[in-house]
Amino acid sequence: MMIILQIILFIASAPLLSGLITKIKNNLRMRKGQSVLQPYYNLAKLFSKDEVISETASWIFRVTPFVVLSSVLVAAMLIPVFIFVSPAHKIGDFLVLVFIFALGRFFLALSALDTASSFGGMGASREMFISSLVEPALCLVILAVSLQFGSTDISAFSGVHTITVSSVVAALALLLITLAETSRIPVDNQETHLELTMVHEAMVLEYSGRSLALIEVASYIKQLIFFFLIAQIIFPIGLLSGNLTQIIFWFLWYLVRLGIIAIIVALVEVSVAKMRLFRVADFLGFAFVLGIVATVCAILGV
Amino acid sequence: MQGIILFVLLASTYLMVIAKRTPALIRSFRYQSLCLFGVTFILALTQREPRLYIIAGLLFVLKVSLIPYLLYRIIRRIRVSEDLGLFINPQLSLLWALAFTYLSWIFATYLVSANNAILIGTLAIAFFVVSAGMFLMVFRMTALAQIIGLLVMENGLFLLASTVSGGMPFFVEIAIFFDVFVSVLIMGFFVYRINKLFTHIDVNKLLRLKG
Amino acid sequence: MTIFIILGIPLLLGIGSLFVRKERLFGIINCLGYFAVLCASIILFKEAVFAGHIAAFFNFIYLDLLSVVFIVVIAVVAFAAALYSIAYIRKDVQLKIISVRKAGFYYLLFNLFCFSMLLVPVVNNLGMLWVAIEMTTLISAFFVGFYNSKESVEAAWKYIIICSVGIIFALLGTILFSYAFSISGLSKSLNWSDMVPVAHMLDKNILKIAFIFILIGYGTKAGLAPMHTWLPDAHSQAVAPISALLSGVLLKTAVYAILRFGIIIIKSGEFAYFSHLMILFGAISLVISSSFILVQKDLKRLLAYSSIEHIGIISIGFGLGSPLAIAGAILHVFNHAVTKSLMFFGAGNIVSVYKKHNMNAIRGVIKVLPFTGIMVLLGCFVLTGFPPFSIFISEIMIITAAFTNGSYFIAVLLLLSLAVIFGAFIYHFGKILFGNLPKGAISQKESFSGKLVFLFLLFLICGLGIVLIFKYKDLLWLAQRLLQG
Amino acid sequence: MLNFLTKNIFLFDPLSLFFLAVIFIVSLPSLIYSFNYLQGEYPAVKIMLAQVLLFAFVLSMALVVSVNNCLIFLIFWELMSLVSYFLVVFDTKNVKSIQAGLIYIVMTHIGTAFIIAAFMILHNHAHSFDFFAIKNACQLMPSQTKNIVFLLFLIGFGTKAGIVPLHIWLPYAHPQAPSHISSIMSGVMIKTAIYGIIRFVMFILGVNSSWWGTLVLILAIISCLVGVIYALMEHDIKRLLAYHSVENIGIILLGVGLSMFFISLNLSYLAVFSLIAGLYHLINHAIFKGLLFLCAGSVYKATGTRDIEKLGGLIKKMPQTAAYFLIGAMAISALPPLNGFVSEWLTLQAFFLGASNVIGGNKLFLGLCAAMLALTSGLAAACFVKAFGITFLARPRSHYAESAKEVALSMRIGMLILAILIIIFGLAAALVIKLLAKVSGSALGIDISSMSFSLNNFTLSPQIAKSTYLSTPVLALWLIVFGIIGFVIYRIFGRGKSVIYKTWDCGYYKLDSRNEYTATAFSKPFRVAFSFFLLPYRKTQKIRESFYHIKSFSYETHTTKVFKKYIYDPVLVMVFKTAKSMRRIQPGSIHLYLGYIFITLLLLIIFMGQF
Repeated sequence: MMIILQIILFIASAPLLSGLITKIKNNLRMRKGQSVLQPYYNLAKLFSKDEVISETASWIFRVTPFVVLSSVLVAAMLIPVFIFVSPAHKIGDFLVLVFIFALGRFFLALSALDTASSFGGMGASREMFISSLVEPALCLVILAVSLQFGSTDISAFSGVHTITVSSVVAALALLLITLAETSRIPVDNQETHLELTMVHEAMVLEYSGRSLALIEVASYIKQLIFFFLIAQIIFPIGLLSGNLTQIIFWFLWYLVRLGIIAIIVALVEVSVAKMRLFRVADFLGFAFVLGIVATVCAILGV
Repeated sequence: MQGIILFVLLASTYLMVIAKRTPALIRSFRYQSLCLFGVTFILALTQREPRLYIIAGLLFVLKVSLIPYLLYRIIRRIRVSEDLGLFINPQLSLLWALAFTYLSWIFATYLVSANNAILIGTLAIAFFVVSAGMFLMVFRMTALAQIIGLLVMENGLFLLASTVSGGMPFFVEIAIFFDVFVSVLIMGFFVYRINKLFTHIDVNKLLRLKG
Repeated sequence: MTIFIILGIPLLLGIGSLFVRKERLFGIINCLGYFAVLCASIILFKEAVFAGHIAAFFNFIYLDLLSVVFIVVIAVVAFAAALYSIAYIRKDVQLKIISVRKAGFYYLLFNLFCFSMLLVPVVNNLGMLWVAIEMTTLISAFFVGFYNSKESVEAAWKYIIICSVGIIFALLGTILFSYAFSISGLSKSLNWSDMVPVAHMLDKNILKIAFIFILIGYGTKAGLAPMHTWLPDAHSQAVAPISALLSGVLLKTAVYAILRFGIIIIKSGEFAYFSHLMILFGAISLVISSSFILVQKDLKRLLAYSSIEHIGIISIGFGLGSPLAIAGAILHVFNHAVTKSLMFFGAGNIVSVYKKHNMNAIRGVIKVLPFTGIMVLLGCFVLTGFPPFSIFISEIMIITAAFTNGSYFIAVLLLLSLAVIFGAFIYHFGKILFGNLPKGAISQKESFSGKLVFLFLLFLICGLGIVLIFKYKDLLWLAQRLLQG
Repeated sequence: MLNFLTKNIFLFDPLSLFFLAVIFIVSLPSLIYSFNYLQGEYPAVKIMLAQVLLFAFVLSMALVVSVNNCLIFLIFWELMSLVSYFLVVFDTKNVKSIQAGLIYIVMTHIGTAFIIAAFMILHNHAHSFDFFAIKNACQLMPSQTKNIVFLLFLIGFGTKAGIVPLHIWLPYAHPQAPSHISSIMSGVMIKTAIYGIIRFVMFILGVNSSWWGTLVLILAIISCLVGVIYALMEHDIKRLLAYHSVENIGIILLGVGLSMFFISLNLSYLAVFSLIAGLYHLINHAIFKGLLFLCAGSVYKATGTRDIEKLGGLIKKMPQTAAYFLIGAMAISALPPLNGFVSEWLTLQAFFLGASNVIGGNKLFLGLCAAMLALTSGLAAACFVKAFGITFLARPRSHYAESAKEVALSMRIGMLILAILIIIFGLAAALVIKLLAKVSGSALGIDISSMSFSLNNFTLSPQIAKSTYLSTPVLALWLIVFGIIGFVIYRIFGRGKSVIYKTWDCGYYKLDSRNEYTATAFSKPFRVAFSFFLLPYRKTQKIRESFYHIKSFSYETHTTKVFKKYIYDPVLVMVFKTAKSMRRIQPGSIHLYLGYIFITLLLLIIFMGQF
């Protein structure tokens, strides 16, 4: 029961996070900005719109939104948000999470190629490039974390109440990875449709209407999962089951943590420039090095 | 007596080494074979063995008369230059020959216990003749020179055989004679062919088959 | 008495060839004759295995296991060559490359050649051994110069001169052996059977020097590098069936001669000396031949260099001297003879179609001559020691023996050069067998007798490998006794 | 030495049986596939020949993994190489095939030379070629010898397996064989080399130093990365797959090497676990690589080209083949819940568990290996997005692809069987693991009765890990459930209707296949990122009409084959140079030849005392 609640809450709150970041970004830029709820409006609008499907597209194109969504939802199921141990934790661990995201990405890239548009190909190529470079760094982050907590199970993070150097560094690495994975500056830019710079947006360029809505939802949820994981590593507390007031308390604490990370991300986004694609390798190389540092710290026990 | 003959033999070998023209070479070969005949004949006289007489006779018939005759005939028939074609000039050849003589002597002393001076001398001469034959084959250009070189080597072997082990068994000796004769015939045959196909008998120019 | 049949048939056939004027008919008679020789040689082999050794004709003939093994090898290859000659000579006559008279001459020489080779392992007297080997040279020189072209005459000249020089050194060595025998105060004789029992009493110093001459002398004939220089010339220019005989058995008769003297050396207690020299020359042959094979352009020369390689392997095998190695080496003698014959016959067919030796001009053999092509492909793998064929077995025996002896360097050298040669062979034969046909080439019909000989040889190649697995102990037993006289 | 016939020459222990199973699992569908595949490609006689060779090939592989004598092993090993050589050069008209065959057989023969050397050294110690006799003798073997034997085996079998830098033959040979043979070669034959390593190094020799495992791990990681990076650059679909074999052999060897590593550290549970991971990936790779090669063969048969730049849009022409290829591509990219995912998860898990159980710097080493494995799997996914996307999706890029038709029945059946196996091996992981545990336990000689690797029949769970689970069936179930939920949402909440229209073309009036992204373009970021290794270079050629007017412009981009250019080519050049200079000793002069004899004689007499 809790798991369904968790997923529903997750889905429900995911667009909010995106809206929040946009809002913070706008405010930092001294603008008024759109409403925090704007993503919801967008989704509603998309659901009500007609959908255009490319004539060259095959069933891959049609099926991709569901695969992407379902993969993200399964991932969401694996992580314990409000409950101490996710009942679904026996399905898989942190590593599985990585592979599940890969599943969605694989299909998204295929669907991008499916439309015979050069934008799609470009997006797919860049996306696969970035994501393949993300993998080793992510792997090291997982290793650093699992060395501390003794398991790659995500639920095992809970209940550890100390913040170590290793986890801070790992969280930092994960933050960089998150920027890359959620197509944010300096790796990608969600707000532009300029063919030189766009990655994720180029991939989903041919999607419209409700398919696009599903894909958007999926990317919101993915973003939320990553933020949550950062929060979980850097503040490894707050996953206590208990009575209702406690749950509400922890829920608020959860929101606060996410908010902090959202602010950090927004700050990063407004303060750095978008990188050229080939410099992303250096950027992710930095994440990789941070991962090594985190691992070394974990080995040293600090 | 034997010593004198051996000395003449040595001298004739030196003559071969410095010879520049084919007839001179054949002539020296004839002298050499004659000396060999002398040595064998003396041996036959001292040992009174009929087989040695026969061998000496064969030596005379084949090496002194028949083979040189054949070689002369070839020269006449093919009508090419009588030059041997020297890779090394006579002076240098002589030096080589001296070196070979010395080496042969060392080799002979190594082989035989020191107290038998005559045996060592004969052995040294035999080895020298063999190496001189080899020298002719390596450093003279024409096909005829190579045939003669081979015959010279054979002569050296004959000397060696008759000194160290008193000659081979009789029928082997005969077979070897026969063999040498046949090989001269066959080689002569090929010399004709070479001359016919290439219009020369300088075997150093036979360079079609390489590597 | 079997031995007289073996020696007599070639002589009779030789005489017969002077009278029979139909080359095809005589070819068949010839072939039947050699089949008889083959059968007789196998009977002789059995006799010798039971009797240990056979002496006959006033001790002139002396046969032990070593000799009969070589007789069998000679008989097998001679039979194959005779079989192959039928079609080959007929074709040459039909194409007016040679006259019928010359075909008769061919058969005369063929028989004399076989006779002289068969004589080599038979005779007891070391001087006669020398005479027989020199005879083989003189007779086969005609085969080398058979087609009377510039190349062939050149090759014949080089062959006859180099081999004669070599063999003169061998005679020198023989004389020194007899000298060693005579100064030991024993009776004067050049009979091998008299020498071996007293080998340990002979002057070791003289024996050693004598063996150097023997090794250089007969080594020249056997094709051991660096005295091998005549070999590729002669083999590439000879008539195809004779190339097989030259490569397959002529070289082996010289190896046989070396072994005869080698046994005396071993008996005199100088095994290490014998072993080192044999291995040294084997190794040099391997290295030199492998590099020549790598960059060779002429098909028959390629095969000739491969013969040098295999002689090197055989020599290493005998040099190692353990029963396993000797078994391997003796097996290798047989295997190489059979396989190389097959390859030379194949090459003969190829050359007679393409009229060229140059491998750059030969392409797509497997289309033009499907049967020959497949046989050559198989033969190529056999020759380079690919399992499960026979040469692999003999090579692996020698390599095992090398490892067991602790001669790691030799073993590694063997493995390395075998790998190089393998690569080179596949490279060359891959190109000539497959690939696009040159313009105008069409599929050719192959004669029945021509096919038969390939099948016969292939049967021996494959069959022997299998038989040996069962008869392995017997082989080792044989090998142990082989070098005992 | 040859006296083995008196005894039973077969050995059917779990390891052998496992490999036999792998062989037949892939060979059978390939055989079915071959019926229609060969039809029309070759004349009837050649088809017969092909089937005979196929039979001989499978038989020789089966014998390789089931004999108990080194010598017989060697014979069948070479027989296998020989038959596969014939299959590689099967297309005798094609010069490429001949070249590929040459490279293949030479490399494999060199490898065999190393194996022979290793066997001989073992024989020296054991005085027997029997596996068990050698195993017993190995216990007393000095460790120096063991190290040498190990290296010999590693090079020998590594050549066959195609580990970098000995992989050079693999991308040439595998694509040239008929596709069903490629699938067996890539799927099974190179696995016999893994069998060799497990059997001879781990089972017989016994791991005695930790650097063995480290060395294997490093080589495996290099193989993974090199294989996948080259695959990314490749446009020939079969060659691309061949490079992926290099990569996947690397992954398999990661499991094997890890197992060696743990044995030397006495971590027996982890050793068994890693070997399970390796073996699991082995069988998985056999299945999905077999499938992918069959699909590639179908594509080739239908279109007549293997260049993916000329393909495209095949998903509409050949829907079934496309679906099978997709399944294979997903499996090889380690996407859940298919089999490749399971084994890669196991391998990663083995690294992680290892990292938490070893001490000090080894932790970091294992971690870095794991990270490289992750990078590999990311790159593999990218590569298969390229392979599938460019080949099957979008518009046809040439007439080759336009006229394609779905392939015949037996080919589809062959592919279907393997596709189903992929799913089965993905979902039934827990059951498979139980079997593999027995295999790896017996191969390592470790008692596994007290070890458990799975929670129940659905859930994998390494015993020594703290609550680490993987349940592919449940995962698959939830994926489907959420997919359906997504679909329901799509249907219920979405009000709009779907319109089929042209792809957005930025106002450009006619978008055609020339506007599509190409495979070269797709791999460009990778080419740039890995340029330090790939050393790309461009060839541009302008054909001018006049100085001002360029008529046509051609542009090619290539990558440098580093290993070929800097290792193999120089060695070959050197060998040939030496051989050529050696050839000068025989210039045809008879005088020189006579001189050789004389000099040899003199030298021998002078140095007589040395012998």
